[in-house]
Amino acid sequence: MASNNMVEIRWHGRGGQGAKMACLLLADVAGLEGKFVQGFPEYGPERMGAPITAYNRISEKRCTIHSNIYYPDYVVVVDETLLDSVDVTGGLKDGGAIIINTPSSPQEIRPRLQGWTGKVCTVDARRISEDVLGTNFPNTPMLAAAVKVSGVLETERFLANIEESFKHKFADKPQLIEGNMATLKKSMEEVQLG
Amino acid sequence: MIRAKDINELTPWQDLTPGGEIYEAGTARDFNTGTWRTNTPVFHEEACKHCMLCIPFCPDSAIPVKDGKRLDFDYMHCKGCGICENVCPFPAITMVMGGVAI
Amino acid sequence: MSTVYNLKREVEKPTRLTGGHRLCAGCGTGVVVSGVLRALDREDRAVVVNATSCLEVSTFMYPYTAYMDSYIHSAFENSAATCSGVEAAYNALKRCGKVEGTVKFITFAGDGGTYDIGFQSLSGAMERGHDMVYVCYDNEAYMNTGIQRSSSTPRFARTTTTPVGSVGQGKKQNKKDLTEILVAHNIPYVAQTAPVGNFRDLHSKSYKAIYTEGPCFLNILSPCPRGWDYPMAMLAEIIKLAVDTCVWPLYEVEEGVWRLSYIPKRKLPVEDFLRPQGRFRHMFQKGNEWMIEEAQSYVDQKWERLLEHTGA
Amino acid sequence: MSSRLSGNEAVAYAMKQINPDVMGAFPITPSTEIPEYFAAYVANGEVNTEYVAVESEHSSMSVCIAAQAAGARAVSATSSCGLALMYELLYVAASCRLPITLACVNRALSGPININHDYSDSMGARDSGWIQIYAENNQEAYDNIIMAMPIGETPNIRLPVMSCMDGFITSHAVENIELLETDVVRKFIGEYNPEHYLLKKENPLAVGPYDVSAYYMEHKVQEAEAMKAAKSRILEVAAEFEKISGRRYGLFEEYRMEDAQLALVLIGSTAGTAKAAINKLRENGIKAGLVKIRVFRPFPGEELARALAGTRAVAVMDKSEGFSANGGPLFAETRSALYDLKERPYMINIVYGLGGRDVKTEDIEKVFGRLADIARTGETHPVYTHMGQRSREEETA
Repeated sequence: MASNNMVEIRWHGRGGQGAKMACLLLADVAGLEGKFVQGFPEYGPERMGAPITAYNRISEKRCTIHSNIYYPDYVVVVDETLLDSVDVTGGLKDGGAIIINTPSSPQEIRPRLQGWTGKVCTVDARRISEDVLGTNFPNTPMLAAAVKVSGVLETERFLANIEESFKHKFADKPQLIEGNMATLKKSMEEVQLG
Repeated sequence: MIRAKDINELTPWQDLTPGGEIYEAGTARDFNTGTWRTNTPVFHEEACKHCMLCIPFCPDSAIPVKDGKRLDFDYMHCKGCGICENVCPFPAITMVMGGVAI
Repeated sequence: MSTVYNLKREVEKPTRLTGGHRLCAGCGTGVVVSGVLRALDREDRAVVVNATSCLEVSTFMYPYTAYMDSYIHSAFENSAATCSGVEAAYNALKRCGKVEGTVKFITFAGDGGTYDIGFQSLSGAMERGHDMVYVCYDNEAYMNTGIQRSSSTPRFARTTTTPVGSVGQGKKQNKKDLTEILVAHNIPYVAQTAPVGNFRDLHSKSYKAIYTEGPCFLNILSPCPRGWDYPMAMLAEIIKLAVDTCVWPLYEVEEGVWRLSYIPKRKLPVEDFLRPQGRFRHMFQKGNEWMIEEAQSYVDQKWERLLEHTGA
Repeated sequence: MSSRLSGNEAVAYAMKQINPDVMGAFPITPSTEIPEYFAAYVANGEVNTEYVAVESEHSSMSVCIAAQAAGARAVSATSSCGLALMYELLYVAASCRLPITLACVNRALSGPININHDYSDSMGARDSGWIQIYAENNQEAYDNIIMAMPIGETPNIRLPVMSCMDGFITSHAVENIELLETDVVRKFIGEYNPEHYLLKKENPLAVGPYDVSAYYMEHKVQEAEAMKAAKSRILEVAAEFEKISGRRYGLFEEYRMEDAQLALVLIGSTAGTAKAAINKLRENGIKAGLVKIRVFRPFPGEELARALAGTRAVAVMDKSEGFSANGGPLFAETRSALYDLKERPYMINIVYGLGGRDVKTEDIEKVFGRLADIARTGETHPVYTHMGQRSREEETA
């Protein structure tokens, strides 16, 4: 279980949507900022489309725990349709928040959250991605929303550092950097807190 | 470094080559397979035309060649199979009973 | 090397397989192995790779190695992969200047280690394109463990796992045509040969295989007097019969081009090859004539196909 | 140099820094990423390695054996069934005294097929003659790979080294890591100059004899002596490694063992989770401690006995079944190691975490709860249990 101002995040996505990549990217950027980080997917033989889970621990102190996260501070749902099949709010801490990729508002979506009474945040990551990149990569906008909502990283520094990370990651596809940066910023602007 | 010829069934483990490596060529030459013979080929030099047909057919590399001449058998390694007698087009090789050429 | 084969010159080279090995008296494999290695140019070194086999237990019984070159054996089913590893190391060490001179890589494995348990490793190594020669010395059964059938054992042959009894009539299946399977790998050179006559065929094919860049495969008939049950002195005759009956045709496929190396002046009946061998003895019993007929028709069929392939 | 890497990337990066001569590899989850990352280094010309993408793990180990015998440094990576397919060759590599380095990303063995973590793969290979070193996290996985060659290649050792890390938990988790500079790594591992090798011009080498009874036992004694000698060499290399990294390693790690009365003995990433649990228990005045086995082969029996001598109750936690009906492999080794102590702690065995069954700090706390009971009552029965499985009965741990 988390302690010592450790932030624990649980990601829910579907295979192929990049939830794992966003999770590892968050670990990388947070690490770049001098935090102690863990980013790890929960693995099965799942393929494209199957529900997957990934986890982040971000802390000022090294975390040695290597179990999954059962009581997250934040939950990120990369695909709205998971709300019907996965207990996404399971174990979510009372003071925490759930961040969902949906065109709906927090008020509209809350009834689908099994009685969750805490903070609900929404962002239309699909539209943002399609508007900016011309295709549906919801993971980077969701990452931005998660950073904004959780405050686990300071926004401006996050944006500066992730650009560095992108330069490394997209070394052979530099044209993707600008678009991805734009989706991040747009998502941070648009995310609704409810 | 121990040589293969110094390795035998009395050699203590400390002196054996690690992993059973041998770092010399053709140490099998030290091993006598001539004792395996029950029949023995006899070379009749006067009848030999040095056609060399017997050489590659010897499974035991037991027919030496030097300066274009086929020499007498290497009895330390010849197992007495008799293939050479059969491939020799001349009466230059005959098999005799027993392990020793008389 | 001069391209004209000269037996006298070749046998003058120091042998690379010394006496003192423990192969059976009259073993065809000693003849095959020393014959292949003789094709190496004097100044070149080789690393000989060996699958677990009669050859292996006989030629490197601690502390006696019968090889004048470096040698490695590690297991039964992996000799092609082992050769790949030595070749890879050679490329790497050559690149950083740690190895000098030309080194050739030659693998020897029996038919069990090639047609059966080592087949995957062989196929993989050929596909990857290592510069190596893989030599199968084909004695048509697992001789090292006491004459059990392999997929190379010909139909009707008696082995300890295909015994002849009141119902059983030796092996039920025909021999796998491994040489053709290797041709299908589209490697630079594949050949079928045997120690016959003055060794020109075996020698020139070995030379080609060793000095052609890329993976090359030789399938070499290697009679086993014990497993085939014939008088050991008859080695050369048995091989000659295999070739003249077209049971073991000599041919090569170079860069996809098939070439027949030998057409018998008179194609002998298969029974001439079968008769001297105890493993086929039951085929000559009264009432079993059909076996010889079927063996003949199988050989004829294969031979016709080979003639088509080679345009001979 | 601070970075964030997954365990697999860390191992691949270490291999890149080492720049081995030959890599033989075949894909299997979860180790696949190591040859993938490495292939990219090859494609980008960042290493000089001859990369042999074989058709099976059996062949990858065969390639490594042959390459190492030929005078090259050979590496490979595998998991689970891949390691099992190498099994025969593991023995050959060790008995031919070839210091190959193998990254083993531990995963459960079939069947049923399962891709997640436990140690049934490498524990099955524990008697193959390989040095086995286990990592708790990506940092240790990286460090252990760098230490492997200086250990294995020592002339009086000449044994292959299996560097193990937990599948997915370590291999796929991105965590902070401190990397060494490449020139420091290269200097640390030095050149590989074996006395004899197949490609040596001066004299041929024959490897892999048929060893008759008159010699086989002597060769096995040599191998056993090399394994004994490996213990001090591992510590020597660790001391040298500390000089370049500041990170200290032993045969095992003792965590809060100074005055521990209740202790765990276990391997790998669970140690991290256990440390967190121990910290919590210590806050409540419970004298809990941990021995994390780093080197399983050679087994640090005497040292372990000393470390556990002052405890009251010990739980040995095996993340693999041995099907001995008498406890897991770590338990057998540990209990045997303590036999010569005048006063032995009570000892139980818990088999846990099979096939990726998650282990939480709460699970570890429960084990300590049971140890406290044992220390009080002296009642260890049942000595050998499983933890974390669903059962109609209540769990004992």
